[in-house]
Amino acid sequence: MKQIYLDYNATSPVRPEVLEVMLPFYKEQFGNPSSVHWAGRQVSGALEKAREQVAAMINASPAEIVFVSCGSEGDNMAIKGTLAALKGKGNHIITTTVEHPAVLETCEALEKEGYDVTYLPVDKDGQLDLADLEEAITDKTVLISVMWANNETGNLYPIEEIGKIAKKYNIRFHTDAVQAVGKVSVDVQKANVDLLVISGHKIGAPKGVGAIYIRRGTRMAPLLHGGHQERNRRAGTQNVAGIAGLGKACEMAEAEREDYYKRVRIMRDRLEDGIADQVPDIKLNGTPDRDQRLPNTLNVSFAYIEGESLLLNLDMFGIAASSGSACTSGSLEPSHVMGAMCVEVTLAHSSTRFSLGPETIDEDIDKVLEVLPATVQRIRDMSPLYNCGKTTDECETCETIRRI
Amino acid sequence: MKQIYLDYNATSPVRPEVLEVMLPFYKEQFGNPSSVHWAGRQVSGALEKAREQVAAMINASPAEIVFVSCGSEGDNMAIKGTLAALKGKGNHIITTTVEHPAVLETCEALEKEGYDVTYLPVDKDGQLDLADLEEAITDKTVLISVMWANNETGNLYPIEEIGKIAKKYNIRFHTDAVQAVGKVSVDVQKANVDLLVISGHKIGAPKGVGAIYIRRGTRMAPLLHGGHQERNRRAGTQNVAGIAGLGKACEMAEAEREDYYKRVRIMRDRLEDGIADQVPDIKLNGTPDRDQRLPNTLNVSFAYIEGESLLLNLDMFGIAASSGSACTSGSLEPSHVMGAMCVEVTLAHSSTRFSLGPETIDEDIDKVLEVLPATVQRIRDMSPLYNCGKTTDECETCETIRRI
Amino acid sequence: MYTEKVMDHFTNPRNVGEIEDANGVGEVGNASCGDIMKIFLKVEDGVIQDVKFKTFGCGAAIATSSMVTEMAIGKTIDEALELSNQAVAEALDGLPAQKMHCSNLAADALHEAIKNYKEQNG
Amino acid sequence: MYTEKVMDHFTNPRNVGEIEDANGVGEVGNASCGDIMKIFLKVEDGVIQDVKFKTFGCGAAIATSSMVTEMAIGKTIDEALELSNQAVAEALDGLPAQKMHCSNLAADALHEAIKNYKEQNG
Ligand SMILES: Cc1ncc(COP(=O)(O)O)c(C=O)c1O
Ligand SMILES: Cc1ncc(COP(=O)(O)O)c(C=O)c1O
Repeated sequence: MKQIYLDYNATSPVRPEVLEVMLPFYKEQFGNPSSVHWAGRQVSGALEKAREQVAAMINASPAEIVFVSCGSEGDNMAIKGTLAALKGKGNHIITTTVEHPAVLETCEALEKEGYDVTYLPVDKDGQLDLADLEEAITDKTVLISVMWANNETGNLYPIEEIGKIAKKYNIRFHTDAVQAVGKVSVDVQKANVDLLVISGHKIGAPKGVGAIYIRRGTRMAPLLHGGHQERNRRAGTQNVAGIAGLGKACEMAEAEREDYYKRVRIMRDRLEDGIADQVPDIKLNGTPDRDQRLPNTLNVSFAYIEGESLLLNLDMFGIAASSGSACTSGSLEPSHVMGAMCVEVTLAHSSTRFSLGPETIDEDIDKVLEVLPATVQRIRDMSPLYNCGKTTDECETCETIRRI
Repeated sequence: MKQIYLDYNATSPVRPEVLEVMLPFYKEQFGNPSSVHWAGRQVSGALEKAREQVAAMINASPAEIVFVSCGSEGDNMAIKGTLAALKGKGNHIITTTVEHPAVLETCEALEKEGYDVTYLPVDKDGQLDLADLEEAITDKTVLISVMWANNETGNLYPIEEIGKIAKKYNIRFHTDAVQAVGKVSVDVQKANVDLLVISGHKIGAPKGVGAIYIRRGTRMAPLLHGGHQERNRRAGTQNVAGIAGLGKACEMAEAEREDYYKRVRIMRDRLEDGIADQVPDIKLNGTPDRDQRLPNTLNVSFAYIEGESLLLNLDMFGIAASSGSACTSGSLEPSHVMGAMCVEVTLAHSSTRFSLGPETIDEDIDKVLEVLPATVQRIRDMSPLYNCGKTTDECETCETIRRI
Repeated sequence: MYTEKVMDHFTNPRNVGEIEDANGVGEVGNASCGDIMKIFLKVEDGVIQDVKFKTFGCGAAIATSSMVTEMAIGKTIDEALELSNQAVAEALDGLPAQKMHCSNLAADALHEAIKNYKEQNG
Repeated sequence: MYTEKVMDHFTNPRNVGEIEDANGVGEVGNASCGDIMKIFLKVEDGVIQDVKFKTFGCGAAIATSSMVTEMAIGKTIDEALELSNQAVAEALDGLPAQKMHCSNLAADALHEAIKNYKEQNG
């Protein structure tokens, strides 16, 4: 059976060109980049090359790039490193209710330590009101953290405008760009970003490597203390192969970005339209304005059915997607992003994300559109909620699924 | 020219069997282990297999193993995670003056936050006096952190006895076993260790992966907040390929350990004896009792010459070693380990470490013994300290090179 | 994650549907947990002659629902009252730990249906 | 890390040794930094006829020592006093940043030797 992978926002395959760049560092070129001898010299250049490649993708300087082990580490470092470095200045963070757990749970942990956090709400389409942001700013605010693109809905946030506000109030600005890079243009200068985080495995590099952009002159406490690697900003022997792969992946992603956007968007739009045409009782999660969404992401709730059972049924056809259902999140509650958008709780459990990637082809979309309607119907026929007279409207309070 | 790598304590090549285990996860098996579909299921088993392999090496249960990105992260997590979790209990840590920077700098950072740290001294051979340890314990002591084996000298520390003391006073015990595993027997039960850290790239796995053993029931705050990976103990999509490689490397290291010990020790002893025979004015750094040292490590100071220039000269013969000289440490001061042992400052600058590994062969040792005496003499002839009437004795105060 | 038996019952669930003239109906679950199970019974002379289910929920919820209907058919209502959620999970060769709490409620739904039957048929 | 010129001077250092009848000797450096440089001069009629060095230090220390001897030979002592550490580093096509502080002292050692010559020879 042909496998159809539509879960690129979860992770992506390593691109063959990336693996090729990595392999020598698992073989002859195994040295520690801190070593002065031949084995060290063989690899230290690879780090600097990768630094240039990553920097080029986001319009930064190589010296502003620090390699880390994943997007989560980058987000933790951005937030904790800022608060520790700016201890005297203030204790207030502004973020949103739709951030990735790497940001949200970090903020929650900091609340327990006595920091103040404002979680900006979103509307039912998942969008922010920047007036809320300006209102939330106090003279104790030291950090604004807003993701560039949401991993579940694909919603894009107005990073340039937020950058302007941050600049106006002279507040440091962090953005989690893990889902944005390679899909839309990301420019740290234009957006006036101080800290930006990316993760390799979302863009064709391997799992276990990421990077944080730290604007020159930004005072940060390290998250990992120890060796003098990464100019004392991140201890630990560098993951040379992974870093070289990340560099190559960034170079490729940036070179192909515009073409990729066009190609993947056509397929995503066709999937979105096809589902709307063929499956009744669905709800789009995220903004209906497709220009304000990542080109590869579609999040839909299929009323009356639970997400995991839909996923497993699609899986039987070789189709890999993901869900905001509690059953796939490792927690007992459905996605906090659905909760933040006030999606009614059973609809939240039925939310299903299709995320396309560079290897997606037209036939994959055909297959989903062929299989999905009957599959949804089959599960609906099993559901006590279907055709029982009750409706699944948007809830009033959303309390059950709001994490904050 | 044949390359002779004698810097295994810095890093080791990935073993071919390990790379073979890793490669599928860069190709077809690229899924996110948290995903419920085929792509996730393909890889989640690999994590659990690796957890078993790592656990078996140190006599732990798989559920007690958490994968991290490097030894430094493990050490940071062990120490910070303990202090955050035991905040109510106390604020005092006991460690040693010869720990790796991942422990020392973490402790120093915690001192700035108001924690108390005792750094136990070592004698001129680098050994601890356990009476000092017992004396240092107060009712505020929440953590003892002592490395299993020192990376610069190879000295082994009396972990079982320290474990007994920790148990007697009911204090949590962390050990950095990065240099110990695969070389000597490491058993968390026998040694009564609560937290133990290993790093992949020291034992034939790739850079960018490590593990921490957390004894069942040990309360820990996470260092990386976010996703529910690793049972909520370490956020971030797992480095599946690296983890699978780490598992394989642990399995191989443990299976080969006793044979390896014998084989490498014979070569190391021959190198040690050969240098002592052929090069005058040297000083062994570390304990002269070879049973109390790692079997693969030899640290020698060649009086009157500076370490980096010796390294570069050896490098011209293809020989890779490392040095405690300031010039190779990225700081302006020579090794803190030499400082802690009261090694006179110019001798500290001349300290040179040869660390052997599984791929080392007799001919490598022959070559070093052939090349080294003349090379040392050549550099000595250039040195203003050589034959100038002054002696390089051990210093009295050691202040210049003690970091603590 | 799931055993073969779970996947079998999930893929080919037994006894899906409603019983038009059911004389016992039970529903358990909670939308916010993402699991709702409804069981329909046809009881004659104290013996369960027919059982059907409808379930909103994950793979485990559907498999346990299917399994409980198979286990209940032909049993007396007193025997059926002794069926536990644990027994259903065991009959499926086990469930993932995180599924035991929310998704393993099929026996409860069955018991609710029997209670409903008893209430109706005094 | 090091340029080709640095490696050349490090591998084949020029003018290593002592001058028996030197009329100017200078030493700079600090053992705790790991760099000590000693320069021996033979000055005749205000012109540096011969220079030799001995250095304890890293690759950069040895290369700068070697380079400064090459640059000084044949110069008048006044010209030699204008040689800066920076000029020595540049003549080597640059040094790594972390080496500029401790290991780039060869011109200072030369100046010390000239000072010593002037003191001795009024
Ligand atoms: C004793 C010891 N601890 C910790 C580390 C840090 O390991 P890593 O480089 O994987 O962070 C090392 C290696 O550099 C080490 O030798
Ligand atoms: C928006 C966003 N931020 C952060 C992360 C965390 O990245 P990683 O899994 O590399 O830690 C992810 C991916 O899971 C993400 O989608």
